[in-house]
Amino acid sequence: MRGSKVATLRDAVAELVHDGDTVAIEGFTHLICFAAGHEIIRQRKRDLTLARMTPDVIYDQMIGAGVARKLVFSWLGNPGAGSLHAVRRRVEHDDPEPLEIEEYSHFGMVSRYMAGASNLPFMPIRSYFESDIPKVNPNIKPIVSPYDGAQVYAVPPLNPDVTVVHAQRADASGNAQIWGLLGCQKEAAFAAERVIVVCEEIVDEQTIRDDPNRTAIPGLIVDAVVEEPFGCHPSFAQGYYDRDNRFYREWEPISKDAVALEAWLEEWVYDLGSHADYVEKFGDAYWDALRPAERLSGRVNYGEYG
Amino acid sequence: MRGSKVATLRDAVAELVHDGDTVAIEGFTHLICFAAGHEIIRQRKRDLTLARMTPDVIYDQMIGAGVARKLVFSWLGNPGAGSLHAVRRRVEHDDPEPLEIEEYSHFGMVSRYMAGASNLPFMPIRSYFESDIPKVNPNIKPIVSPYDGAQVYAVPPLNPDVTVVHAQRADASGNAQIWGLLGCQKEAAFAAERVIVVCEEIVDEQTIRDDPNRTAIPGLIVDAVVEEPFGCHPSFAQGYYDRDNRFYREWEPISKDAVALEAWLEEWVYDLGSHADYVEKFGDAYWDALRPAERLSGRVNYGEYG
Amino acid sequence: MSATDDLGFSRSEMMIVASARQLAAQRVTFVGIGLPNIVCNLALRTSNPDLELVYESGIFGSTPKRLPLSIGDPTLVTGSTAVTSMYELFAFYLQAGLVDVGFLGAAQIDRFGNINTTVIGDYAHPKTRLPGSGGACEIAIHARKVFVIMRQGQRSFVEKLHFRTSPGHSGDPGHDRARGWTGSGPTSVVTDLATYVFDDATGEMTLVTMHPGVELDEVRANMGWDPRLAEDVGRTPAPTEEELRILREELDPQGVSAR
Amino acid sequence: MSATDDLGFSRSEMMIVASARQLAAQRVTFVGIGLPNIVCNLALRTSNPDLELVYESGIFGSTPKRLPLSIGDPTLVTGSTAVTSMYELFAFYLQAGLVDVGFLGAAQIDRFGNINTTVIGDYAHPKTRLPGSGGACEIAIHARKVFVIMRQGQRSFVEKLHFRTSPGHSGDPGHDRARGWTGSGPTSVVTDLATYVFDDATGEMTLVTMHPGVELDEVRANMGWDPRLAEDVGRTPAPTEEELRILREELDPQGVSAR
Repeated sequence: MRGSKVATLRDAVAELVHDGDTVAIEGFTHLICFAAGHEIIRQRKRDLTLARMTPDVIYDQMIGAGVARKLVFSWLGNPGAGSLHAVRRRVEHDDPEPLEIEEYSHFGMVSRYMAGASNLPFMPIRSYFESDIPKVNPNIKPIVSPYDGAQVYAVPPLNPDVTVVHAQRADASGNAQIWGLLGCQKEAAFAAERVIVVCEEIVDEQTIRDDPNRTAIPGLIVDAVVEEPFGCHPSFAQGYYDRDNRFYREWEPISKDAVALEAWLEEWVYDLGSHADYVEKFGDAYWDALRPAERLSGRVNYGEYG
Repeated sequence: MRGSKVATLRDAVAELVHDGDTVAIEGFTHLICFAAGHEIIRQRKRDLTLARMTPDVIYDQMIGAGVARKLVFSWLGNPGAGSLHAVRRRVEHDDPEPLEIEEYSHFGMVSRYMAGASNLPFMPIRSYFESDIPKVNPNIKPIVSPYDGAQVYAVPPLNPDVTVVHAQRADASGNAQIWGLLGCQKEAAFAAERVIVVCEEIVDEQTIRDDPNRTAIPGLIVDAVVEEPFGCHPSFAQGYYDRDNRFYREWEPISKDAVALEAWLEEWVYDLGSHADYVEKFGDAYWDALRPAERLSGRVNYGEYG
Repeated sequence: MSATDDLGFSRSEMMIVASARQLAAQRVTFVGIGLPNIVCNLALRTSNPDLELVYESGIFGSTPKRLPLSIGDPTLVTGSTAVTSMYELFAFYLQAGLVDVGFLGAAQIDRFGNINTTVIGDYAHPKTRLPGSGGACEIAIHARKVFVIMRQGQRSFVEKLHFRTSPGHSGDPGHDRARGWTGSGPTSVVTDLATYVFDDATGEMTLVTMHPGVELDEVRANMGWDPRLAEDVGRTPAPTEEELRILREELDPQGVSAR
Repeated sequence: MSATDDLGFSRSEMMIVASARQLAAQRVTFVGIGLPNIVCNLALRTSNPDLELVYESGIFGSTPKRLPLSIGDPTLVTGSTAVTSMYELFAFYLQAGLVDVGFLGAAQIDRFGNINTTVIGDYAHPKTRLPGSGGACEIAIHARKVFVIMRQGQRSFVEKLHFRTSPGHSGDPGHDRARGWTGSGPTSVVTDLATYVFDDATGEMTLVTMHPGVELDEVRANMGWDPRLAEDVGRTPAPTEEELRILREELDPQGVSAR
């Protein structure tokens, strides 16, 4: 594990993401790795099962591009901006082809990752009572407490073949540090067979060791580490760049129009060789406008012992 | 919640710890709040059920002082130094009186706190297979997965009446920040009916806000905040003072001898009015010797937005 | 936007203001996406400065410098008092009963406050695929009080839901009490026309006040059943100048909410 | 300490050295309290510099400046690569099968590697109350390999345990495979007299090597059953000067381990 796992996104996706895999690119509004989604589109992966609590624009793009046969999720929308029309075309009109869906609540999805990360056969959850959700998802099963006899529900473990986690920084062996919104990144990573860590910056090991409590993902479970600045755009990386709300709003009309969506994919994914090209295409001024002023955390004293 | 919850340890224990309560003073070797244990002894609380993964010297002192009728635990010893003889006298010889015990493994105890914190009727756990532990603890029950039919075990929620958490720092409304070993402090606090946060330093709210990801316990669940420097001794507070290994070793002969133990309690607890007296009695030189050199963490940029 | 109509405020503004006032006596509020986000930030500046907002993204003690478009906005994180993982948010806070008020919106609601945010039409072949539950099903079950905020009409206030995403009252209060949930189910509904509470004896939605300029026939014309009426149906107090100023100038300069 | 006997090293030192050598080919090791702590730190400095230590207190990538007396020593935290909560340690790492080697000590062990660390005598009225499981029961079930390190004698190597804290082999390998645990059960036992492995066909503890100066009659005299013998029982290679120097000077200057 002491060896370097640094790779290009192209190589990491080519080697670790296979047609037919279950793939989770997680991140609750924060740290959604669009760069990995675009690379998966660019490499024309197929028949993927995509898992995310909130599919967001990233999965609208991927599903619009035809990489997926199934979607596992808990909230389907473009937060504050609209809907995910590429996904809806497939669900509502089988256009251009059907999309299988498996639907939970937020807590159900997070609990599935928890069970997966913990190697538990199920997680109990107090939800779904008198809801129709279990009627359309037989994977949500009633279970009775051996103590008070109360009936709760169980959800099964979710173990992606590959989880992509975006972090602000990581070292070459994959120790990744995250601050700001935590989502279910850690649980999704531990639940996965293979883990790709994409980060804004690859830092030296000492930077990680200077604050071990900040480490969310240990190199132990990481297969590849990729440095991809602005890799979350239009999502954000706390302290590095803002959420591009305009992009999210502008996605609404593009998403509504299959032709416009295909044109967007051509221009911003297929015609580009890498995320670096995408960053260059927007131009420095664009990124400068998204960069926040500095607001540093405090420091804490770990102490030098012995 | 915006109001101050700052209190003296005497008042916090007097108001929040009642005879017969289930009390958890948690902390895995790190941040064990001996000051709270001593105050409970000093106030001669009785018939407590004490819960801790590792009872440690703190519960040997409390049980030796007669505050408890029952112990819930997973590892009974004086780490690296010996045994907990006051506890053993009661378990092995009912001397001076019987002590009821309820025993789990480490994972079982942590899972009980998790269930308690999560308001779940039980937590599933892959443990206890072919072990005699469930035979002597009927609260550990087999449960079958509704998916693969695998039999695992369930443990019930543990919801202390009071949990005492020691933190390096907290603000007046109880937002507490911890670094170094995390143990199951957070789970034990969320599982409790009432929470006492004891800290090395009460800091202004801005210090907390400068690093929200560092906050382990939100003021929302905290009833009292107490500033008690060196409140963990002979346990330690990362960055503030070292573990007093000599004290742990010297406890072995004291613990073995009921008379010596009573004399120790007289001198170090009953004859003192507060933990401040205890700190003064050791003297500055003693604490200086335990204080580590400074080793500061790095800073991270949260960014100034909007 | 219709903020220029003769009343001097739009019905959406009335809806937001009326909802914000209901937070006056509340403490810990779970903030989801959209309107509740604006409502809670208005309440913080008017009816309840001590309101504790728990964002569904896992943020506590936030003092946002701008009105966040999404609940995951970075401005909510910087300077907040705590950030938590999604598992802990849903397990330690919501499921554990620490949330006093949860907000729900709905595409469809029935007279007992059951809510559909999943599909219009058949689930397998929906006419309209909606977002689904998100955290709504958990909020409905665990938040001690549930405030519903939504526009009302024949298509949204329905006799029969196409899908029950989040449970409300059953119509049998005895059954409801026996469920033993942390939450007591839907407490109030605020729409662009009126405000409602749920009757203790029957669990049925009950008209309490109508907004300025709204009469009973319009309310009736915009729901799929004949509404139960409070003994004396009152009038929702119009938004104050201050409420409108804060809403328009500080919280929603684009007038998104006022449409 | 008996490090001054004619062999130039004590049997405890031999036990620690022999155990450390077994870590040569291993990767992720779960470090508990006591001897394993010394064994793993010796292995890091001799047989396996790339060994990854996961401390039972929840610390990763630790590079301690001094030998920690307890696994919760602050010197292990400062400069480590990660710290985790106890729940995540046991759920995400151990239960999830990320740990290659776990160490167990024992007050009693039987011929199939079942272990007692709970009581001597009757559970309800024990002659000696021992620490109990701690993480041992989970280590026994989930660590891919389990290395046992303990002194042997008539009271510790017994035909029948007084209490089974941590499960070993059942004596029926078919049953053991069917259990479907992450771990494959006890792999080796290293004592102050000898080293053992567990026979694949029977799951029974099998004598592999005897330490310098130890003969078979002494081994037999210090266990409660007649031991199964490997085809050719060998001799444990004596500690090297370097192994002893590191152990005595760097890891255990007080000679705690050598008693």
